[in-house]
Amino acid sequence: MMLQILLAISAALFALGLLAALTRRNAIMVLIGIELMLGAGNLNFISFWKFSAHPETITGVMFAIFSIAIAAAEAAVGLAIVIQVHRRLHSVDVNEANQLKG
Amino acid sequence: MSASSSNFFSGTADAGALEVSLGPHHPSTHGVFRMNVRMEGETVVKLQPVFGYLHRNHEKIAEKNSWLAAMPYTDRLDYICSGTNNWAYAVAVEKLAGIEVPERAEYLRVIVGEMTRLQNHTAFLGFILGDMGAWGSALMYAFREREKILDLFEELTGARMMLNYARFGGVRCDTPAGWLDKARAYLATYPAFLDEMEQFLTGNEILLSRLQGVGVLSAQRAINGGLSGPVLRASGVDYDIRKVDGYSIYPRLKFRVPRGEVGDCFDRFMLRLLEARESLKILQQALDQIPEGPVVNPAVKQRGFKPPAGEAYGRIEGPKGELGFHLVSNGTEKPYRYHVRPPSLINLTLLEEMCLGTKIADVMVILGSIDIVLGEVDR
Amino acid sequence: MNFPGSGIIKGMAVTALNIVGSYFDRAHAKRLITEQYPEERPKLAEASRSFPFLVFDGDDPEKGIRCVACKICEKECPPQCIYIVKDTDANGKPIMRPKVFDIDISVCMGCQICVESCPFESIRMDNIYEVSGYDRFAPLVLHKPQLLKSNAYYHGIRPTEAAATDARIEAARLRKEAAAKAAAAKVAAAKAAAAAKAAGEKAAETKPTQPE
Amino acid sequence: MNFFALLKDFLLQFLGLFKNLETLPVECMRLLREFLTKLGELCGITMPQWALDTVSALVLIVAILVTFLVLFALMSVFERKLLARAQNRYGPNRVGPFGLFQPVADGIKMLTKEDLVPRAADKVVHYLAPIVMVAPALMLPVFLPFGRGMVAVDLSVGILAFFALGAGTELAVFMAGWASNNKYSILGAMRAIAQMISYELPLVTSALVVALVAGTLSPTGIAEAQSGYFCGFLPKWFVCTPWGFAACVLFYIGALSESNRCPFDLPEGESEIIAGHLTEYSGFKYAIFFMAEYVGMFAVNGLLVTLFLGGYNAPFPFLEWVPTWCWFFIKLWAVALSMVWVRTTLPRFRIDQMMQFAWKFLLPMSFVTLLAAAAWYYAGQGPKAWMSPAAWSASALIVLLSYLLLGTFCFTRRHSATNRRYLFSE
Amino acid sequence: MHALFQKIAALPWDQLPQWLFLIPGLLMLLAAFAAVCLRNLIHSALCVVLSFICLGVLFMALGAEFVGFVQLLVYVGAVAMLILFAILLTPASEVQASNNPLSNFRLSSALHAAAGAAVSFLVLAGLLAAIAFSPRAANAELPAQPAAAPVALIGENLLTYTLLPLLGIAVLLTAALVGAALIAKEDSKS
Repeated sequence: MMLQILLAISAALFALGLLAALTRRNAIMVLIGIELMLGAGNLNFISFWKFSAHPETITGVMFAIFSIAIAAAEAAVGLAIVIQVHRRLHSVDVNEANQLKG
Repeated sequence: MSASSSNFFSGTADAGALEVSLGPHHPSTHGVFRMNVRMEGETVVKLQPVFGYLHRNHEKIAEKNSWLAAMPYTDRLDYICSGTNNWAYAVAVEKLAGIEVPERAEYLRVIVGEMTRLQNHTAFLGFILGDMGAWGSALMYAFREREKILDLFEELTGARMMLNYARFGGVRCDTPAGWLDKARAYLATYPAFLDEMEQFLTGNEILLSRLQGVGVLSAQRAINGGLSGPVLRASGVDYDIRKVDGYSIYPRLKFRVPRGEVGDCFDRFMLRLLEARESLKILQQALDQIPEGPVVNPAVKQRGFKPPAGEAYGRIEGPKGELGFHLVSNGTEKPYRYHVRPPSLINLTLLEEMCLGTKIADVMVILGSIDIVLGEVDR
Repeated sequence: MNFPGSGIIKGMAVTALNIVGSYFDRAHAKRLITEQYPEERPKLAEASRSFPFLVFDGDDPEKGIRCVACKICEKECPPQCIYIVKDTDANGKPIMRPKVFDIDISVCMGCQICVESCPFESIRMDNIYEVSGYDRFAPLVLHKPQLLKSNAYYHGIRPTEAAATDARIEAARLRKEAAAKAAAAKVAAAKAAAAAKAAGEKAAETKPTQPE
Repeated sequence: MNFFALLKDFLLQFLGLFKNLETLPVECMRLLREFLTKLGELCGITMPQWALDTVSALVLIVAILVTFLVLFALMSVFERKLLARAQNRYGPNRVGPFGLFQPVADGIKMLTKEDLVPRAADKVVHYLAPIVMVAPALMLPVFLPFGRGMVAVDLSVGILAFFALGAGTELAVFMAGWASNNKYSILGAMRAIAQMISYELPLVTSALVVALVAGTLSPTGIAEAQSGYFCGFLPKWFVCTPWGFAACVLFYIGALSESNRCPFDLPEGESEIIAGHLTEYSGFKYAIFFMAEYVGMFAVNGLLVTLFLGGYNAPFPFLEWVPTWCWFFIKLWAVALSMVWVRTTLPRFRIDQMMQFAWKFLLPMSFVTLLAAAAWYYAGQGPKAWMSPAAWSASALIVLLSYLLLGTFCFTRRHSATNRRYLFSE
Repeated sequence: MHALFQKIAALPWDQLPQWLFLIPGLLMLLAAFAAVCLRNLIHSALCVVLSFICLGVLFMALGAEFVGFVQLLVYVGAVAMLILFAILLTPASEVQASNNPLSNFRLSSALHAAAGAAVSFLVLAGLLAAIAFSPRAANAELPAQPAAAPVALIGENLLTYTLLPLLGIAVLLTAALVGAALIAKEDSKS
């Protein structure tokens, strides 16, 4: 029963992240949406580890730690790209950046 | 200086530029002085000094009053060194009227003048550290020593800063009993303070990195800008009016004139320290050789003083630079034209050139290193 | 030894010396020079000046006032902050005493030119420094009664200068007396001479009438 | 057994506690918990177990809050008095005996001052900034061991938790700078964040060095690792080892810049930009920023004492009779007052020099201390390293060599007062 | 009124700690929802930071306090600052006429938003259905001895079992660091 509530919460968080990524026009909000989705994934890892039969093999926890590190690196690179896009096109509107040239 | 800042800000504000108006009500400008600074990020791109907030119409007042009445107003020109202001005005009037000054008066003038230079350089050491954010501990040490000189002035002339001491052809009053010994005793302790200040500051890495290489001024540029005083000598130009004109009894006294090589804020800072040591040497010699005799030329009538018609320009080496008075007399009781050459204002004209390309924190240090006093800049 | 960071340590040593010094230097000699103002009053130097005051001899201010209202100080004062009105006696003839003598101490800058230009040694510099008031104009104009202070007070604040002034006044008085005596003697001598001459002529007159 | 009998009984027990000073605080807490539970029973409400735990936790939290607010109040007076003594003046001595009631006066002044909010400011963020600043600062001291067995939250990841919560201050500074909506604030906020981020790395790395040698991340474990004495009377504090001294200096510099104190008080560089991100704050919000800065400073000092100065251990064997929690507060005050001493002497860094100092000198230096600590630990085979000369010489060599190398590269290569010549003319 | 008190007192107060983790969970969802809907960029960024904090607290509530603190340190300390700096450095003020025909109709952006919402709602429904009907999730209960992840275990595991990923992460982080710096560096041309 408790595990189902936890999974429901992380599913909701994932859906909100997806909503942000899909509907918002500003590139930064898309990145925020991705961060939320990654957070939801971590929540799932930890909850399954919490209710696993023998929790001393802490694979779930290790997975969460590594995914946090990767998410940080991804956020850094993503935002650097956003700044460069802004410098080129003077706007961060996702629809604008539709040409691959230059 | 037209304070029209409208054209300054109307420039197109491109992305990074940030216009900031530092002052007139600002913690570290020495008095009411404003700078419109345009910055890209932290570096200064354009700087327009705006002053005139302390203009009291000093020269017109002097032309309305009698010759003697202008003397107390010269105290308020550069209110930190009123001793040298009075002296410069007296020298100019004596050159205009051809008055002789007795020996003891010359010695007293040199003693008060060099003491004024000493306390001005001491105050400067304190101010520049306050600008860099040293929380005033060095400022308090400097003011502790300066207080003792001001106490000596109070015993001699009656006021700590507004001395009103020089008169045409001499000085107003003789030294009270025991004053010379007290002065000798105090000046004997002064080198210990300068050593403490030197040990306290010149080795300090943070201070070195904040002062060295900042606000560099080449000797040629300083001469063209008409600079004078420690700022000029810091850029390597050997020009000290005490040696050039040899006025008063300076040719008799043995002292040296330091000058720097690079001409940045650190050189100006060290110049003041070295000049303070030279002033100490002068004071020791003057205090030993002072003769007895009258303190003012009895032939001169102070009240209703009417110099012959004519024109004269008298100048001395003030702590901030060449302080000169240009006086025109038409034989009446009131000066026809009375003009002051303010060293602070003329040293200030090169401020923007020194500040371009530096950081906002450096602008404060460069302004501090020129050592301006707004009373003299605005008159 | 100037390894990196040694300058900072030397600077810290100076401040440490000051911190420790301030606790063990009770005699205020070198370091802790703050005066706790309301409790410790500042010891003013004898020559220190703030605002002028009028001197009067003896103990009655009105009779002993030295000022003769000659208005030289009013003319000489650079910021023109002295205002004098001459006194008139019963039937309107002006007499040599000020009826009104105001000094606006918010304008006065204590430059002591009035003391130098006063030929009658009647105005001197005081060293009071607590003259603030609760209004901008009225309390800052000192009228004659507030300005008048006795010569004894003057001796109190400036012993040497007061003694020198009294000596000068004494010498001037003696010189005047001597001059007066000399003048009186001269007048007496002139009268005597005149009398002698008159006596001589009378004698001559009487003598010529006898020989006819 | 009415209320007053209960009170009298507990007061007698309280007086009895003073016989053994060492365990005084712990016994007081226990006594207070018993008193509260008995009071609860008196009023007839039976509390489940978790409620009892929360009550005891609340008692601890209130105790820590009170101590740190008293420390903040005293520090604001002692800082001004020590600053004054260094500047040859007295410092506040008018309010109360020796000026000790000055914080009360300051507090009242701060509370009665009008709390301005600029019209164009972002009201919500402007209101939230002080809260986001002071909340983590007040949570930090929870992880510090005040005495043997006296730690509020004994986490095995205490050090990591400390830095995790410490990260909130940068966010608060940004919110304050952004919400005030004026030029000076944005400049100040940018400077503050750049400074905090670039100085957080040396801070965390030097804490890592101690974790490496002590083998644990929990503050009590580290404090225990520093108890005991080597060669007779010298305390086994980490600051006495070469790498420990270097790491302690780096941590000290990091602590100075983390709480925006003297050589690094660029954000409120009054001589340049008025009060940085605090320009638009006044009244109670400014008092909260002020409190957050001081409590944060005490917390970081507490960590420095725990990591390097042996937490609650006595410096010499013959001084062991002094209770352990006294040692912690004595050292805490020593480090705090030394920060004031630094404040009286050093001028402020310029922004680019500060960044250059952090990235080119502090960071490589902290990696070198990591290396030196490892050399010390493995050359001396673990805890026996305190006595083995090989360990000492290895780590000392590494630290000194790199210090001189980096020092010359960073500081004196370009600026040295000696290569300046001044000519004199007759 | 008295009955109300009785009913409250009868609630299973002693198992409350088990369900305490709901509070940060709900707060996180609320904050995430606010972040998505707010127009002002800075406000939504701050709401995201609030949801990261609540996620960290949730991890601690679930026993993995090391992950909770790492989450706090990494997201609140670093990623939040990155997002706020990015928002600051890209002033969205220059919204000039975009040359993309689709985006300048009021109607089209609303349509666009509705489509996105529909997709995410579908995904949510699918996930919830999977959770509700999976038998193992229904009757999963806490293991015998409580699951704890002490730092010593994590540290030892990092250097033995998951050594290769640790080195991989090291390389990846340095590459990301250098890459981000290079991309964001102001090239001389502009």
